[in-house]
Amino acid sequence: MTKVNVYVTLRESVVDPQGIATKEALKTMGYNEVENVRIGKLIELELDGSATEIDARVKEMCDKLLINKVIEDYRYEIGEVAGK
Amino acid sequence: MTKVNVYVTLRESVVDPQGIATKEALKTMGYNEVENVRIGKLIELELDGSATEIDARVKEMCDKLLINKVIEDYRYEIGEVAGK
Amino acid sequence: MSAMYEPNAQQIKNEKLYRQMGMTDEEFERAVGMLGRLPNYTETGLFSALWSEHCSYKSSKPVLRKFPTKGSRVLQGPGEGAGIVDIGDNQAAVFKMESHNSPSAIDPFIGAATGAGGVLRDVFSMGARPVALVNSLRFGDLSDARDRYLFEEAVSGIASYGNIIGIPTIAGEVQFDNCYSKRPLVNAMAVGLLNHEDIQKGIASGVGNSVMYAGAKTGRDGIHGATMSSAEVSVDVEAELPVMQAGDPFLEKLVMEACLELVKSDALIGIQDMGAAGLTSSAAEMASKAGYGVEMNLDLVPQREEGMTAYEMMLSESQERMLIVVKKGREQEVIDLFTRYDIEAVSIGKVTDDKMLRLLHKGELVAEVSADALAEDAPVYNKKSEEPAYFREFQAMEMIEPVVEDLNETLTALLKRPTIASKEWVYNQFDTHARRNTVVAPGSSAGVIRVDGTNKGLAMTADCNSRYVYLDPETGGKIAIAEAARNLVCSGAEPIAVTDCLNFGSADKPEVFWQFEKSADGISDACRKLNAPVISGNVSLSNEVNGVPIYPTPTIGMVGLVHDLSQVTTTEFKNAGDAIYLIGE
Amino acid sequence: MKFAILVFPGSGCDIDMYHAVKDVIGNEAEYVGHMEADLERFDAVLIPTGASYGDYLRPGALAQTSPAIDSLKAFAASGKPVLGVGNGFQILTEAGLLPGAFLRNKGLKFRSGKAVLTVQNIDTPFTADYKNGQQITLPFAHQYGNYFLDEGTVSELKQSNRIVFTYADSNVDGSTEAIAGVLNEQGNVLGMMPLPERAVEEIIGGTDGLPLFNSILKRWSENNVSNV
Ligand SMILES: Nc1ncnc2c1ncn2[C@@H]1O[C@H](COP(=O)(O)OP(=O)(O)O)[C@@H](O)[C@H]1O
Repeated sequence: MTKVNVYVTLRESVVDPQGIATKEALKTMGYNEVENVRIGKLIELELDGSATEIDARVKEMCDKLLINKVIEDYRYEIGEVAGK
Repeated sequence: MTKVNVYVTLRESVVDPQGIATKEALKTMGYNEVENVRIGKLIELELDGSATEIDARVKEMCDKLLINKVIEDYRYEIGEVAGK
Repeated sequence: MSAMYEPNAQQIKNEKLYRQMGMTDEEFERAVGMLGRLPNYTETGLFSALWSEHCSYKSSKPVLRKFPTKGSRVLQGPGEGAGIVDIGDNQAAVFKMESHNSPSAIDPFIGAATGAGGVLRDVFSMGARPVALVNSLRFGDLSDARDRYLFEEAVSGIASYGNIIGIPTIAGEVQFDNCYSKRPLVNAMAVGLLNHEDIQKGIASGVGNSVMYAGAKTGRDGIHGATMSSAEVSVDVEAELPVMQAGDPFLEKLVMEACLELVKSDALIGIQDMGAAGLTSSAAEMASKAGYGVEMNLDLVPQREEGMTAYEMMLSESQERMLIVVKKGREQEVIDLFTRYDIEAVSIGKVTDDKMLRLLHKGELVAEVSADALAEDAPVYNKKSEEPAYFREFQAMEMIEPVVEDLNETLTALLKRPTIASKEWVYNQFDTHARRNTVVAPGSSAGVIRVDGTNKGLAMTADCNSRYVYLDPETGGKIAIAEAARNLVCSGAEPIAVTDCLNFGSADKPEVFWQFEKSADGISDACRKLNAPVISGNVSLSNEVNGVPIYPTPTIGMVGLVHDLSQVTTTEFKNAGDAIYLIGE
Repeated sequence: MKFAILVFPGSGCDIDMYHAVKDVIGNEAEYVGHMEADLERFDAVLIPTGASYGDYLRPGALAQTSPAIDSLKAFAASGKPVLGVGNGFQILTEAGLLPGAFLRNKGLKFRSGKAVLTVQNIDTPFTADYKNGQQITLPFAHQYGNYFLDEGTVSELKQSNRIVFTYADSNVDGSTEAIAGVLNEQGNVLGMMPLPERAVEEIIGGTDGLPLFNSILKRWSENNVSNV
């Protein structure tokens, strides 16, 4: 079993309402050093397959379902083999 | 300016209906090798301060606002200095 | 994970381990007496959960008996998942109010969301399609950050569950007072509609019939939630966080649609939601009500986690699960029905004639307890009741009439109070018009929903002024009923029945118990006068913060029948030049 | 004329749409499940609101794995009218049948209420019964109603007159250019966040949604009369 972490972020040109609200909340709490907050997703996948297979398949899954390219960018990290 | 990535995941014992529904969808699309999907958050912070300051402050922000400890775990990564 | 260490029966007795599960020494002795032997760990868990206040109403039963529960319209009074009243034309309204106070104090979003989810299951398990949600919320002062957080998140939680499952919220109330600081009250009410022939009950009858499980898998969540609901939540909950599960409204929508199809099938014998004390309460209650027994093989229970013990499975409070009894031989039909909705359904046991709840796990008999002992024979306490000193003091005071110097200023000051101010911020977060029958949305005296395909409607409201109840519980109880009835009448409806959620401090305090009794007297009186019986409800005791009880808060949910939708009235002024009358004293 | 109401698991407000078309307007309508691949026998497809697949991952995203999506694409390509409202609009953008994507409301919270819209284009199969520039009031209910378009797409839509409705009173959820409804290039697929099917009876939400359904019917009978 391999673990893959997909990091999904909003594209730079997209305003992030949640990030803005979170930044404001942090400032209200006194964290004035915070300049910017953006909230994305972390999708953790556990799947079977060889390293090259996984690489190709995860890319496909992202393109076809996990990501909406109009607003999102992504990168992923193929992690260690989870012992089972 | 320092960039900090906070990775927020659901605690292991917490069910993730979103992840389950996404896994089912991936299977329908033919990605039968996917055993598990969990969806968490990626919070990107940009903030000022020295390395030790930042470490302490980010931990505080997580504990006080960014994380819901009843259901979530987190870890964070203090990244490179973003040039501005 | 390996099975956890479980003490044996002798250890449980000697080390008084039952106390950790919330049982008193006397209760333990009572259980031993009924069993004729020492209970093992699982059995002790079954007793402690079902004999908790939340499940057994052991301290509130004597008080609840005061309520009028009968009437010409009543088809089902208290005792089932929800009450049912006839509304003519072979149709009936089904409703119930539930508290989710303790979970909401720990995680307001999850607590409130699963509160709405649970009360919806109570309604559709009766065979009714839920048509509207109502809520009643109480929080501490908004100037406190934690209270503000509790308020915001509880509203989001209700919104999220109701909006995703697609049931409109059409009425509710919010009160702010520091007596609820960090100990919010989150009461949710659901109203459904059915045709008389579709009425279901939570019964397990007919020897050999199958006991089936449908819905979400069982995990280790909320174990002993029922006992927790019956205890005071300490404010510093973070120290030892219990595992809570977010609700899954999408799954519940599928379960609901499947169950509403199932109730049309003659294969169905009984159906009940697995609510507080999950599998234990549903199995024991269904068997006990029907006068039968139930035998279940826990190996067959769909499990989310590995290595779960019998104890954990029986006491789990995982959401979105139903227990169903179907005619022998018709199991596959039922499995197929659920499969069409992508829901897992499996046979896990059968109905027996020996009135026992018998549990098998990994080939061993792990529990064998009389279903009646669990569901019916919980101890009943007549708690001590005592008129509080504050009450005598207040009664002795002279009436004072406040002097208002500047009417404008006082009016503005009053309107600014969060309890009085507009609640738009709250109800704009609810999908108030889903499923196209909302005639009056929140913002008027009561919400009104059209009875599909007719010119009739159901009006509903939730009300309680807990300050009044505190000052004079009996009169305050009457006022709560009267206010609810006025809200319905002003909307063009005839009040027909009541559900309630009785939120109080610890019943062990004689002053609190007195408040509880007196307000029940007031409510009963007013209900009799209005011919509006109590058909369902819920009790939530031990609502205290640092030993200080909340104001007594018997929330009233009332439903009225609109005979003709053209008679529905709303509160806003309609035309310039219309005359304004003041009626009453 | 025969309407299909496309139902995905969790589409809770399919009944609103059905009721509007069948009971109020008195037309033929049928629910079509997400596993069904046959849409050809219908004259128009309506995708209701609700929360298909619980709005998990992204609203409208998980519906893409249903077999019905392929038939929906074929149906749209054939030129017959497709209307998606609320979650139905989100499903259409995720399917690539309409441009853009949805972000969480600027105020983050779910919002329901009534919005005043300006009808920007009456030269469509959905809006012929309105007047150009007419202001209409329709209910809405959404948490991801913040419609996002990149600049290039916005100007393309403007040039081809594909912005059908805009928010007239306020655009609090933050939609690009206050857009409330858009058309595809071919002109036969409309997506909108406000809910016309909840405004077809005076007693419920007003009647400003009626002309929309009547427009679809009218266009259909025109075509069918001239085609005979
Ligand atoms: N939590 C809530 N959920 C839904 N509607 C609410 C809620 N709180 C208040 N409302 C609605 O706001 C309106 C005003 O409520 P309230 O201030 O309690 O009115 P009143 O005391 O005059 O009956 C009512 O229509 C009520 O249904």
